Amino acid sequence: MSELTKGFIRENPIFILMLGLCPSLAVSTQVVNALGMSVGVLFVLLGSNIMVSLLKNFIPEEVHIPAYIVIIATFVTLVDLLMQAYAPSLSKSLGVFVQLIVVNCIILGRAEAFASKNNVKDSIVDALSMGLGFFFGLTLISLIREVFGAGTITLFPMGSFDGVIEIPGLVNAPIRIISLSAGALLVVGYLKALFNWLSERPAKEAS
Amino acid sequence: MKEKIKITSSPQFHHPQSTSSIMWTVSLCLLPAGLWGIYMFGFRSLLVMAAAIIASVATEALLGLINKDKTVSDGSAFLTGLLIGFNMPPAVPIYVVVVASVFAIAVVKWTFGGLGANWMNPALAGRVFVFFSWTSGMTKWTLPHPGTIDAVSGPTPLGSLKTGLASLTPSVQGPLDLLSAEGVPVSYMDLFLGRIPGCIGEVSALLLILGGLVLIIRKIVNWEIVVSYLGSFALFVWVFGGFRYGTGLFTGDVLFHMLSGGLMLGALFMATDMVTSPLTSKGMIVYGIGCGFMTYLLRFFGSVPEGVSLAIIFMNIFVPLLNRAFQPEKFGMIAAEQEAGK
Amino acid sequence: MKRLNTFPKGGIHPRDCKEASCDKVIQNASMSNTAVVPLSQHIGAPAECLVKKGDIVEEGQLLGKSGGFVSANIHSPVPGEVKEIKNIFLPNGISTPAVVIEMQGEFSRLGKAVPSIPWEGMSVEELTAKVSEMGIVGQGGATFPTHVKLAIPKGKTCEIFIINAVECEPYLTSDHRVMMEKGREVLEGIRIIQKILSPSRTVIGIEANKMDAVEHLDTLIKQSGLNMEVMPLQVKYPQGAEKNLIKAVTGKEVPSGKLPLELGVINANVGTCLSIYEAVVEDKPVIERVVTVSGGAIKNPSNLKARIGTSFRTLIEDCGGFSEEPAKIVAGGPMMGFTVYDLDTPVTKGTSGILALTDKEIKAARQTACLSCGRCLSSCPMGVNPTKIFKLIDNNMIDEAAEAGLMDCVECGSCAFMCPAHIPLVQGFRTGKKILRKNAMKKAGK
Amino acid sequence: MDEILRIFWGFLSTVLFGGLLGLGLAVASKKLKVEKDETVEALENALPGLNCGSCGYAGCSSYAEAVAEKKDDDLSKCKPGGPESLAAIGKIMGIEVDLNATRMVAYVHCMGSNDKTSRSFEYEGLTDCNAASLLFGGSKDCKYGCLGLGSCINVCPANAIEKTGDGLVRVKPELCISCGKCVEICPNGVIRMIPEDADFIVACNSKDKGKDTKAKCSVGCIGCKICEKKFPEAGYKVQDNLSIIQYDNRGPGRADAVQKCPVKCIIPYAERKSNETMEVE
Amino acid sequence: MSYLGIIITYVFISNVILSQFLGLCPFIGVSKNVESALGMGFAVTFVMSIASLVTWAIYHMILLPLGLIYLQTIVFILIIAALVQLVEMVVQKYSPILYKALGIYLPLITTNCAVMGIALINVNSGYNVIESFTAGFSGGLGFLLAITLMSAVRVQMETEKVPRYLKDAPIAFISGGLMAMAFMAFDKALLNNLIG
Amino acid sequence: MTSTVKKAGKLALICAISALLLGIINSVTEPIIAERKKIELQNALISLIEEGTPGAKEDLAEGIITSRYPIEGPGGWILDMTGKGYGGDLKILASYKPDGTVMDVVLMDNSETPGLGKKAEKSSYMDKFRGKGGSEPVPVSKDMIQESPDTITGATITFSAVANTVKEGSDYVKTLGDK
Repeated sequence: MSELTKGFIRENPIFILMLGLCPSLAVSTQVVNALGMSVGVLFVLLGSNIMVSLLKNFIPEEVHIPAYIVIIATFVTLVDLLMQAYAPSLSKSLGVFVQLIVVNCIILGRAEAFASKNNVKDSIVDALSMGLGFFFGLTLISLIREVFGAGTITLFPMGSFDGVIEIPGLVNAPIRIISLSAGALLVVGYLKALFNWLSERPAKEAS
Repeated sequence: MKEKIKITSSPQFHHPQSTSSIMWTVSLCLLPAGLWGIYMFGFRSLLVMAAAIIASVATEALLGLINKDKTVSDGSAFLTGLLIGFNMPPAVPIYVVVVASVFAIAVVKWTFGGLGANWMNPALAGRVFVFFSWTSGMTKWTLPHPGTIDAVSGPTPLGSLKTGLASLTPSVQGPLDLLSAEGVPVSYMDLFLGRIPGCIGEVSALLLILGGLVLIIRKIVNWEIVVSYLGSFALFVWVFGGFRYGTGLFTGDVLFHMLSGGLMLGALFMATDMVTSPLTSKGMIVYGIGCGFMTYLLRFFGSVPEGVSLAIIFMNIFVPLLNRAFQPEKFGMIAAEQEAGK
Repeated sequence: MKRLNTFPKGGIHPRDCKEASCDKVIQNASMSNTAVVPLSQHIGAPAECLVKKGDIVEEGQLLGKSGGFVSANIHSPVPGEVKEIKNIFLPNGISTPAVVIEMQGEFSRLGKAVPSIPWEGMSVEELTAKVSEMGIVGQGGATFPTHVKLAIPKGKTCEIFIINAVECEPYLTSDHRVMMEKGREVLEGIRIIQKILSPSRTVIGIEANKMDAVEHLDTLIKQSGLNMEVMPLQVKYPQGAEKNLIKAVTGKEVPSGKLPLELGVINANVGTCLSIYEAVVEDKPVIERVVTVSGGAIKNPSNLKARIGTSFRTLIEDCGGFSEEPAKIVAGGPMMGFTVYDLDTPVTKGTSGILALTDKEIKAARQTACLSCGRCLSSCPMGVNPTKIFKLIDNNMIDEAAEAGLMDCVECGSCAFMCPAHIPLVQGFRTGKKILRKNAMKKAGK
Repeated sequence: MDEILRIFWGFLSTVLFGGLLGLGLAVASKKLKVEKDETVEALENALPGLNCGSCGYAGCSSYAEAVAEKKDDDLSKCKPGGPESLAAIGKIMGIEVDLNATRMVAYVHCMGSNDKTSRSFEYEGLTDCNAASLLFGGSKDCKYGCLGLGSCINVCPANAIEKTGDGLVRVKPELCISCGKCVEICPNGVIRMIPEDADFIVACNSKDKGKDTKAKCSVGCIGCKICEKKFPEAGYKVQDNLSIIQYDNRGPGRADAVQKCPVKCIIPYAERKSNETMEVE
Repeated sequence: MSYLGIIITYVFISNVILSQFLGLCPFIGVSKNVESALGMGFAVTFVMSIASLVTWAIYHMILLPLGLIYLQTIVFILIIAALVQLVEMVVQKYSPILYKALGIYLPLITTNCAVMGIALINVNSGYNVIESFTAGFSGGLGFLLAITLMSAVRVQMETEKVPRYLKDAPIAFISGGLMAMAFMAFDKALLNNLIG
Repeated sequence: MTSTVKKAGKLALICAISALLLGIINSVTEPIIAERKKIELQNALISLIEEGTPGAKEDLAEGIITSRYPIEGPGGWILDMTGKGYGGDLKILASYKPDGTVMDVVLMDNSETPGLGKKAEKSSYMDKFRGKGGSEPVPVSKDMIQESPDTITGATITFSAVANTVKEGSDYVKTLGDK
């Protein structure tokens, strides 16, 4: 169980391991994008972790990085094509960042650091844990950025609900800079500090 | 004899200036310009200034409490608040002022460890933060109305200039001419004395220059920065400032640009902030020229009418690098190198 | 008018506060009943103690013998009985053994006329031996043994001999008075050194706030047709620092990390010249010196000729005691001097002044964070970056601090004087140097 | 048909890219190979990676290098890593190591808090013991005790030292990583390492004569030798007017000496460790 | 767009780090001292310029004519990986000091989103070969500028009393945020006014 | 040497499998994507006009205008245009009355800053253009639509890019005259 939850705080890929930052910041202007991105990353992470773990004895040492990259890129392209076909609006709003999942350090990092050394079962658990951690981190960032920076929370439109929750008071005069690049970096900085504190606390309590 | 006598390391006596005396002197030198602004723009501007100062000082006190460092009395938070108040339009919503102050003190200053540790000017960063967040609130200008209560909105000279330039007619010879054509005529004297719309503290060039001179004489403000900033800006304006009016090289209206907007406030009081300006004279001069160039660039080509605050915080980024590049020349170093070279 | 020479980089202009004592003629100080004579009154190894408890010593008797290459002899300032040998703290914070002598018996020299010894016939070796024997050290404050300084290593020559009569420390007037009252003796001392060093040029550097001394010495030199010149200098602290004085006088910079001899320059303090005269001509060891007692809390600021080992208390009482409660008692000048808490602290060869400063004079303020104002940089006469070095030391990055020029610092205090944040920069540099030395020793031990 | 052709082209070009890349890399890695010692890598993994420098090297990797190249045969230099690292290093290097060595922790050998020691002046300046000790050895009259300004706190990589609020500092033994940095920085040498399972401590560092110590501090060891003489087998030894406990010699009477000490400067370690609650400044 | 326009755009207006968030990992990781920041900046500039050229050629000469755009991601990343490996080996062989300083971050250029990002942006913007190269080169310059400025700030912060939990990475992000705010001075309007 | 070839071969094999897999997936998704795009375009075209039906596509290469669709019935044109936005190209569809008056505008593919430029996707954003272009000029700067310049960066650029594109389309339609 702890293996599965480690990604939330203790080994949160975004805030503690500092991996996969670029897409987290770029697509975190709206919650819906963060959700879509997380699903994509989770899928690729699962797929590549499984494949790398399966093929770990087949892939020669000298070419392991390109081999992993090819595997990851395959899954990314898969996600990209599927998204374009079946979730066009999400694909549109994520834009080029779907393709950039390929260079998301989380995936290569986990392939290299975990999947290449562990069996399939553990790799799946690791992928799930990291993927969920990424989901958690990204949603947190996007929630803060959208609420303060735009005064809204954008989710999927369902039925009569157009997918946008407006925060009274903020929607008319949001702190717009939070939704811009400067705000993203500031938000991540403070969240990182918060997570530093959170991750150090249990260690202190234990002693 | 005292029961317990003081034992300290040398030197045993000290120059009379201290951190807090510097902060309060600067605040005092700013005061006339601030009072002028309040006189020009009425009670509301007093409210804005008070909000900025109270929010800054309260944030500083709170963070000082958390960090076990009692720094309110050194006056730096008061000065930051005062400068934020100076940089606000009279009709700005109060929440904007408060956010600017809290951002300045909490994010720009205390995140890095409080007084002296920040690398960006807190007051200006606070202003830019709210400017990009609530641009419409930050561009609500009021016409001067000394002695009356009714505040009428009206554009700043630089703002009118920016919109005017978009639909420029060839007959216009310079900024003053253009402003007359736009229906908002000003004279150099208006600019010099501060009878124009603008931020509360920036309008009176005269009082700012007087305050700045006192600080330069007391060596609280480095003349290197002031001279290189104003000098390079004037040079750029003079040489290239006429282009947009089609009058060619060396025809820019230096006087208009020197007196308008926040240039005097910026060059005398903000770019010269000790904490965020370079340490050595050479560094200061490069920094000043950078500020001058950026101000020119943003005023003449940028999407905002005024460029002083952005120019200064942009150059703030370069200060750590400038401090590395322009180290003081060590005594005997050249001689030692010659020796080694022999 | 011709612009006076000075060093170009850095430097400060503190209030000089000399008016209280600059016209006071040197008086003989009282002697306390017991003299406390520290065995380390100089830079370098402490002297080896030659006496033990209960010994009877004479005035001028050798108490401590030079304990190494860089060391100096210590003589008894008074006749009497050795009461004990105890460890005391000197104002510079160093703990050293000291001989406590209870005064008794006859003074062999005091009040007696001494015949002058003709020195012109003596050889350079004899003269140097005399300087060494009489325990002469640099009296400007650094207390570097003079005989070591005068021993020029092979292959080097002394081109220029500079007499440091700058007295750039505020309050202090002892050198000024010595020049005014003992001008002839000083010049004679200089001639002795000229003989030892045979320099091609001899310059006496005096700051322009002592124009009377400039004129006085100039007249004396012209009268006797001596081969030396007096050079008035701009008033600027720390002109008395060796390297800065050389820069001011010759316009040349001593290479970083090198000694002045690299440029063929040797310098000595005015007081040292007087001591050399006394040692050679009057056969007198360093047992007394001129001390300025001044400061806002002293009733009658004066210049006193005091025996080594006399307590500060005695001298202050000679000046009428305190007029108000002092905030600090300082040994030396206010820029580089040390505070003391014990008025029984003895006068040593390096004690140029005793200051009792009031709260109003010291202008203490709460220390705040560094504002990066750059005043320390612009005031530093050595052209280093004090704020950077201090911050590095403060963060235990001693090696980086050394790289940034920590060892170039002369601890003149200009930076800390100017610092509006009242950061004790010099204390930081001393601490850094201490740790650096400790680390170096540890490394060498390995 | 077109579709299949396109898939074929894609297939072919990717295979070509991949093949060429793989070939290039395989060749290049052979030609440009820089030998990286596997032992070094393994050692680096065995070390905690704090880069604290307590081993005397610039960082964990340089210590690993030194060990791997057999330039340094002391495998126990990494204090923070403790027995775990030692075991791992030993395994890699194929050397048997004694894992039962007790962990050493730092201890501040001074109880001279502000109310127990005399001072003769007011120190003003840097909050740093080394700086203060340059001025008459600090404001406490005892020149051997803890100055309490916390130079050790600043150098401690484990945040294991805190001020007690009454002019002393204290090491939290559970956080101490035995790096010895505090021992090194302390100007008075009042911090010394003791075994974690120490029973008693002479909590004083004063080498002054008994009379002088008594005048300066009410809890200072006066070097009276009662502990040494009355309990000769208990492992107390007085040197330079200071009683030192020998921890590898825990003879009978060890605890009795505590009662006999006239100034009560011998204290049980456990008491000091857990029961003492101090107000943190 | 003119070449000058492209340079200004990618160095200042759409700075890869400060406005597009590409290449943040090395930006945070290798900016602890100025020397390695410069090394990393130059390495990225070099790889980025070359990668822009090569990916342009592959895209326009192979992928587009053969209708293989769906293989874009996989092919681009392969090329970038190969280039980076090559640079890494060369640096390791010929400048061990630089290699030691850049440490594990050199291989990270592979996953430096900036390189891949610029390659994709080039293709999406329909740049010609020289424009692509210019964009790649100035994107690298923008990275170099940002990381150098950041490293100087971080070195300065090392001796300041930054609150404990904000040390290192958080302070780097927050500094980056403030820099991004100052870089907002540059925008498309400024570019349009400047070069028409 | 053989081992080197073998290693390279293994990588090539992985590449091969990937390429094959992607090729197959692509052949499945491509028609779906194409179909979706077609429907989307058709929907967009229909949404742009109040009456009549969009006619057949005519490809053009006149500056930024890539293709045009005649409106059958009341007349007028729908133009498919590409503008330069903040984050890249902006694909814009706009319908015009024969006199150049804008009927409606939609933004198709774009990569604008979400939350700012992205707002341009909302239909209310395009209200400012409706009915302009004939007798009234198309607003090209924010000042002309009597609104304070709320944001300086992304949104302004997107706005002026859209505005300029729409204006150019209007001018183009005017040159076509009554057809």
